[in-house]
Amino acid sequence: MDQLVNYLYISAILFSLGLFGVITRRNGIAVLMGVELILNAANINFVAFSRFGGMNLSGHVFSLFVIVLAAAEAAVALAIIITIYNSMQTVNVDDASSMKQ
Amino acid sequence: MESNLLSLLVWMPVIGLLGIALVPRHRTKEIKWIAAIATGIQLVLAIVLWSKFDPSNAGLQFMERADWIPSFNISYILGVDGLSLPMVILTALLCFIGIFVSWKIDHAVKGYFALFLLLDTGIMGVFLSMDFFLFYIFWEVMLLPMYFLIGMWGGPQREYAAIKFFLYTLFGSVLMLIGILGLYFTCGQTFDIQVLIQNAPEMLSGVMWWGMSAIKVIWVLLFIGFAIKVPVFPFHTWLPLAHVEAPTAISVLLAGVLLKLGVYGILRLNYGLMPDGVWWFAGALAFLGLINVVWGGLCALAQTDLKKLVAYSSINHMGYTLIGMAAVIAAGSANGANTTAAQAGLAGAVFQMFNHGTISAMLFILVGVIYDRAHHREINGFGGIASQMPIYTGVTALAFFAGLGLPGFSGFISEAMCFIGAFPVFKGIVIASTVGILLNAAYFLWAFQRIFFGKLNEKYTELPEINARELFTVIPLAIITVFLGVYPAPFLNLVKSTLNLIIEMVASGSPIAGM
Amino acid sequence: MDNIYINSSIVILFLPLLAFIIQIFIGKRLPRQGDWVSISAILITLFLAAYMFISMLSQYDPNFKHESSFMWMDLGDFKIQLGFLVDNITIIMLLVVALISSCTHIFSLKYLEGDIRYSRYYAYLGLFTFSMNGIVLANNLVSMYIFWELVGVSSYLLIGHWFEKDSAANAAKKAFLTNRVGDIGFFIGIMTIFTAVGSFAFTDIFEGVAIGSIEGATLTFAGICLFAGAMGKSSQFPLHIWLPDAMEGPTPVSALMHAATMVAAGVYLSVRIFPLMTPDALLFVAYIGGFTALFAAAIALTQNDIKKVLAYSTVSQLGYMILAVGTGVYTAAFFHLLTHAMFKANLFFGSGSVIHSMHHALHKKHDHKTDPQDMRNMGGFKEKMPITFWSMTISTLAIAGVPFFSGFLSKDAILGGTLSFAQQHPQHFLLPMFGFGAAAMTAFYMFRMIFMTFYGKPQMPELYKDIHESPREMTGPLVLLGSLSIFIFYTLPYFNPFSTHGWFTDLVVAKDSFVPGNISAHEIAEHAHHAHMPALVLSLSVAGLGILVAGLMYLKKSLSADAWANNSGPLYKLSLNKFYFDENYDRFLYQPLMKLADKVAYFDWELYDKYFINGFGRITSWLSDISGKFDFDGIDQGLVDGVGRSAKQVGHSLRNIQTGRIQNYILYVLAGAILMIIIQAV
Amino acid sequence: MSELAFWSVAFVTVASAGMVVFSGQLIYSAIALLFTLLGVAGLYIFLWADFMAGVQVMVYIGGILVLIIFGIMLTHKIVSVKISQSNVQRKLGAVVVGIFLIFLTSSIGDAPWFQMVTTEPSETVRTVGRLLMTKYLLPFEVASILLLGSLIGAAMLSRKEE
Amino acid sequence: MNNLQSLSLYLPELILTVTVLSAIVFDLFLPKEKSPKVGWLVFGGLILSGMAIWVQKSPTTTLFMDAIVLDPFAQFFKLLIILATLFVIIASQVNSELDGYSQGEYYSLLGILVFGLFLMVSSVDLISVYLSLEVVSIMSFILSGYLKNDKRSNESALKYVIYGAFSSGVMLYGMSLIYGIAGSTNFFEIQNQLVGGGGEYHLIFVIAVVMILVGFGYKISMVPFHFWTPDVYEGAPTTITAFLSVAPKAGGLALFIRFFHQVMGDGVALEGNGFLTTTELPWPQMVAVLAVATMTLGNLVALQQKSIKRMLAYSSIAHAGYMLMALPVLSADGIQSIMIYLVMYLFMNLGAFFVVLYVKNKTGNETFEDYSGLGWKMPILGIVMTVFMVSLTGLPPTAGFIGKFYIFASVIKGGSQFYWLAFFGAFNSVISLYYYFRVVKVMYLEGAKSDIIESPNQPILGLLLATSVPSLFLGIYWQPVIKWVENSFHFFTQIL
Repeated sequence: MDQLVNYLYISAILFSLGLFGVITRRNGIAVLMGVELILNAANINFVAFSRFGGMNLSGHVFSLFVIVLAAAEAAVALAIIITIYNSMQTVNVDDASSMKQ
Repeated sequence: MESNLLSLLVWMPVIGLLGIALVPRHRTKEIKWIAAIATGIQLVLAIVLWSKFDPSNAGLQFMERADWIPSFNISYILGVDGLSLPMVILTALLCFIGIFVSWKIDHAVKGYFALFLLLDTGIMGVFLSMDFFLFYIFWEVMLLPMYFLIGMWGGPQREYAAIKFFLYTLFGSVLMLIGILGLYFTCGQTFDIQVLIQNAPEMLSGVMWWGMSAIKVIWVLLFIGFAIKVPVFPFHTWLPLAHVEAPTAISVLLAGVLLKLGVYGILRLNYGLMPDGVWWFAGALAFLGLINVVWGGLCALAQTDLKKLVAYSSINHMGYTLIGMAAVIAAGSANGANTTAAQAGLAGAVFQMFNHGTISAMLFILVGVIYDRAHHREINGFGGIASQMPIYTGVTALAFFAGLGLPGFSGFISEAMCFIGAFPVFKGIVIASTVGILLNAAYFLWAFQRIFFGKLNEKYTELPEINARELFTVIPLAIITVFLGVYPAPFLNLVKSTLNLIIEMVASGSPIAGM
Repeated sequence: MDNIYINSSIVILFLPLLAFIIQIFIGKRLPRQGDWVSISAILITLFLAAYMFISMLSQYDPNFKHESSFMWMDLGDFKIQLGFLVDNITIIMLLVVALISSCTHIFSLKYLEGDIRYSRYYAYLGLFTFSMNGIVLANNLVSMYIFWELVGVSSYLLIGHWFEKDSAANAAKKAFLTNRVGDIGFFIGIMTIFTAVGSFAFTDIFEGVAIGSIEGATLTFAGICLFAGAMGKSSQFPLHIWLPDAMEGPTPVSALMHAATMVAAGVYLSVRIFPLMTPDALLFVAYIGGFTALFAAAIALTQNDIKKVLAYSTVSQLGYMILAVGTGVYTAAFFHLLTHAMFKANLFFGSGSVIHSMHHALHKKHDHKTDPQDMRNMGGFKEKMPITFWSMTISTLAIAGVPFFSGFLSKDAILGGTLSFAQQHPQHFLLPMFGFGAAAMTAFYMFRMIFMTFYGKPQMPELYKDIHESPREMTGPLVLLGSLSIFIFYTLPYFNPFSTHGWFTDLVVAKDSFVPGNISAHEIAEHAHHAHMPALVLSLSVAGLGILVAGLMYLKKSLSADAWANNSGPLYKLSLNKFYFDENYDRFLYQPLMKLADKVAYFDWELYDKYFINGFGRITSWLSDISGKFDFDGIDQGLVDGVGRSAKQVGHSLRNIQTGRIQNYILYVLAGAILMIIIQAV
Repeated sequence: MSELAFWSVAFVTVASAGMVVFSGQLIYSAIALLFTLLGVAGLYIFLWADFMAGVQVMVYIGGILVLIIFGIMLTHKIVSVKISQSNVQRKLGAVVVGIFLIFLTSSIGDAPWFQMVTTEPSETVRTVGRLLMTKYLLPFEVASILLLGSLIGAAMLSRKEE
Repeated sequence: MNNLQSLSLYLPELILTVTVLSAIVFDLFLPKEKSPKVGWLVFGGLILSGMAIWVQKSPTTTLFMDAIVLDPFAQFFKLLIILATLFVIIASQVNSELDGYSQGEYYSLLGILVFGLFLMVSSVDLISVYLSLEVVSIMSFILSGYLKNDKRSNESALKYVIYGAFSSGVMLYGMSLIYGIAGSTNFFEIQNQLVGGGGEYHLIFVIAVVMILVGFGYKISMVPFHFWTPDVYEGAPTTITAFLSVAPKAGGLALFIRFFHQVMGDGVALEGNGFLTTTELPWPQMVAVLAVATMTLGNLVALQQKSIKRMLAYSSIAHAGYMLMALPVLSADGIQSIMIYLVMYLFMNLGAFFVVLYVKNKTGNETFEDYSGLGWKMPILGIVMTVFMVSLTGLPPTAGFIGKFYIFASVIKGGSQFYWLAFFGAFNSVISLYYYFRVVKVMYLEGAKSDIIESPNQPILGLLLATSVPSLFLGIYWQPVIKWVENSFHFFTQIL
């Protein structure tokens, strides 16, 4: 609990799980959840480093911005997923592969 | 006028091009005449230049200099010396003739002549620019018109031939660009060829790149760029294709002038900047020359397409030039300071360049003449043409004999000089390449026999004789060939002081120590 | 240049050229197709040559010599001066050329009458005369080489005069190419000498040889190389193959070039370069010449084509001359050149006359199948064509080496020289044997020819009545040259028919070789003098033998030629088929060369260009293999066209990574990142 | 005690994150994400970041998660809670991600982190607020512009074009 | 500088912000069919902003308490971005793909995107970096999906958003690690910390840098982070594709240059002198390899394309590779050559896309077949496209050659250990010839020749001239560009 590395391990696991989600989930919204995991992992890092780096709060501010931007990004991503759903009746990202090579 | 003579020479075709741009595309007659006038004026300018040229001066004359991009030391420098003057005259002449050879072009006339003139400017610029950057620009400017001229007005495989030519040449020129930049940064950050000639031998010596002498690296980079144009043996396969597919006038320019650019570049830049490199490379040069001679000769012997035969004969002929160029090292003290041989070889090489220009131009024009009539070039598809077209036969015989190096034609003198010059240093190679003399005769005579001798082919009893326009394009070249074959001194006097300067520089060099 | 000899030579040289130029450009439009232009030009040269000859005789100076040069090119150190050399040899040669050429011009008036390229023909004759005179007048190797090749070209053009016939076109090409083989040697020799001496002029070269600038093996090499040129032009073994084929040309041309002058150029060259030949080189020359003499004579024994007999005879006689040069008696060689020019030209004109008449007779019968040159179709022409018969007989006597005729004198000198050489060097006993053997055969085949043509029963009686003596334009030269085969013209001011001593021997005196250590001219003459008597006796007897056998076989028919032919078995066949030289050259040189050319061209175009330049084939499949195994098709398809294609191939496999599935991309990104981390970490 | 609390929070965070990724039901994933986010907020508290924990709960759970659930519902005809969800390239993904995890975990332990010992501040809101108004004023304003843009964009995309 | 003082130096951005806000408001009052007018408002705003940049006395300072910097280098990129945007706005006015959509948002979002790019080129703080990247990314997502009724546009937006979110997430994680090592988000402080001991070689540092590269590389389409590029470029509206291929790439490169020279190096190169990396990480070699991979892959795959638009997408990847080539040399010349290249690239690449746009307007397609005989049908278009292709290949006398020339020059000046880079660049130019000239070939050597000549309409003609004339002219006389770049070569930097 007072060890930096504990937090870092947790964040590393979260990050890896997030990556895995992004890579493997077919549903666009699930992919988005994976992205949220990645962002949370980074946030844990920021806050943890801030705590063990002399409590300079730029880490906190950074993660604050990340949360805000995550919200914006999620909104836009969902809007895009919804347009895809409207036009293709699916939210599976691997169905959207008409453009390739 | 005196001071801007060279600029005028270079830009005259562009002025013509602008003129053509203003003419509506269906007024083909006017377009052709504008092109003819522009190249005609260029020819006159070239002759004026010749008359004012001082042959006893080995250095550059009629220099023009203007700042261009001062921050990179790029300038607009033009100059002419004994090495470039004959090429300038040849270019002007062949471009002028080329317009008339192209008189029958019937589609996209405007584009054709515009590109033709652009090509003309490119070639002229390469010969006259004395700034390496400018040189490179002109060098590349030639590519695009050539691509279109082959690709749009060429034979059945034209697209392939055009892109192949383009890729090949670009490959060489990008290497050259790297070499140029290498020189720029190692030799005092300048593109001025005169300054580089002063600086390079000293500043390059001892510089090592990846354990190799910088001279060798730059030499090879530049050489490959030029060798592709010559073309030297392993880089030659674009040539038969491009020559065969190109329209006649373009083949004439390709063989007549473009191939010379390579040799000119090697002499001006490789030799001028890296005299030590000459020592290192001369043996290889002579050997490549031998391969060119024999390989080109054998390939020509096997051809059944007349134009391809002539194309391979170019490879064969350029081999003599390489051998002659290699002779320069005879002048070094290690080879007994035999300046006699060096002079013979180098002058022979330059003379051979010029002669191949006139002779191969003649050959291509003549191939074009028969192609226009019979619509094929299959050597075995003719027979007995001699009795149907006696004048054409006579002219062709003259061109063929000139091509096979018969005394009395200029080609003989230059070939002989190349051999004589190289003999003291490269005995074995020279003796081996004299086989080329035989192959030369064999393929030309055999082709001549198959086309002109024997019973007249039934199909060709109606073949019209060569007409006045076509004769007009050939006769000047024939006269030059014969005149210089009988009395080469006017040409040699023009070039000798410059060439002797090159020999002096090379003679003062020494083989590169170490790798 | 106010020297009368030089000035005359200039006129002699360029007048025929002028005629050539006029003829080639406007000849057809002139009256009589301009033959008078050529004839007047050649007659003027004849006149000038005669004038020079007479003034030479009047000076009677063996050291008579005029030389003049001008700078042809000057590059500083590399200079070439061209120039004229007029000495006794030159003047004699000029006269020979002018005389035979004039005869040819006149003879051709009728022989070529009505030919479609009549003016062309005269033009080429002019070109030839010009080039031949150029060789004769050259004082340096460069101009000699230049004219040497020009002679080759005029020969090419004249042999190919009737180019509609494939055989003529082939023969022309063959002549030129075979000559070029020799010329390459000539050229290498020139280069070798120039490299050592730094000059092309004979005088400078001899000086260089004398002071040792070039010596030993190099000099031998140079000498043999120069001689290779002579071998080509003089049709020496193994480059003899072109001369018999060259008979495809009009017969007057054969007389002029392929009997009297052009082929003699090789001998002339050998004579000129004799002073720089080392003993080794000379030995080579001697063997080539001797062998050729015998070998060609052996072929001539069995030929049935009248011109072929003469052609091989020419080869054989040239071999004689070369043999003489090789054994050191080069003045004898030149002497034989002179006499041979007269009688051999005459023989050709004679044969021309016969052929002309046969041709006309056949033409009347509309017979285009029978060969007008085949001696088996002739016989008994003696009565019909007396002038031809007599002039040819005189020449035959001369060539056979019968006393009172010119050939006897020159042949005797050669055989004497050869014999003396063998006496000095017994290990070279073969050389005189070549000589005498050839002499015997010469006598035989020449008389065989005379007997078959002019004696006996007509073989084609239906033709016989149409055989006529030729017109005056043709008989004139016959009479003239026939008379010049009589010894008196060569021994003046003396009258001994058994001694060569005369104006010629007085004026053309052998000079010492410049090669240090070579035997002196005086010694050679001394030895030859001693060998004179035995040689004379021997040569007379072998000539007599030859004539006798010929007479028995073809005149009396007491010896059956067929039986002998059968008895000699393969030898006869070999001789008849010219020792299969053409066939073997074709099989072992020409065909392999063409195959090689085809192979090279195939390689260049189909393999090198397609697969290496275009393909970078293996590299391609290798690259696509590496580039991620994404595309196995690329490897299967294997070699494709183009750096372009091969790049495309790689591109194709790379392209397949672009699946369009976003999650694949992300996976790749991560994999790439891992790769980068690993690379950085290692 | 707090040690136990820490580890249980950590466990909940990681386990629910696993469920987010592995669950076959989309709704379950969303609910698991709720626990993950809560867990992270808990970790923030252990890290003396009370303000951040609050923001996490409010924005993430109150905003983003709701947004996601809305998204799920808008893109699926909801007849039951079972919205099946399948995965692709699991094996390859596991390998790649596993390597990444190994890299991270093997290097985290001995990395030269910037560390400094301090005492726990009573609260962070004030400091963060001051930072936002001074040092990070520009990012703050930029974020507002970004939000504005996203708003317009998202609205534009979702709007039915008539 | 404190926040209030900074405002006066922040005028260009303020103008931009006001423009965007008024554009949003203006759009509310416009009927849909008049909505393109918003474009002209943004156009005007951009010009004003550009003028504001132009007249700014270029002080070299930080603004807003070290959040960003203001230096001529940033101004150069801002002007470049404005120029590209102006072109794109005009092109968008005639882009028939946008017909039927309300276009107010299109221009407003474009304005915000430009604002984000402004921030990107002047960021010296990880927070600003992240924010600016996100602004640019999110706006790009929306814009590439702007054609809601076009499946390909939808798809490209989806791919873009997932890819972008993922990339920025990974980058963010990398930034968090850097923050952990350095204890700060400010470039200069990170640099100090790295020199002070944090820069010694450690795996975590490698991982952090690679993760950050994922984000940066995604922005400039560097291999292996380029995968989104072709798909998004193909699906997005052509004008947006043109914009994406130039402006964000320029911004990304500026960021790249600043980050690597200021954070990973001693910053001396930014003063125009020699250079050292401050870490033991051999990142220059890494970037060199990636540059080669980028141009090679871009070129090789471009060879295969059937769609010209997609071919241009790959070609833009290749061009990123050329530019990256000059980065590892670590010299002022290297940076300057990238700047020069960007100027040249802007004209030729935008021009090529405008031709694609015009042909698509005419024929509705963008494959090679659609271009056959084009040179005869529309001579002006043919000639102009040829100029662009020649320029993109890098042949004299065109701007593209000059760009390449300076890149090669800086590489070669860097010393013989970089020659291999130059060789790769050179060979790649040769390969690129093949596909660029396929366009030329198709236009001139194939297809039926037509006697009917079409001339493009005025705005397109103007655009084509405005891009093709510089593409040609700058190949002949480019001294002004050099001067501009040299004058712009001042950084706010701290040298160790």
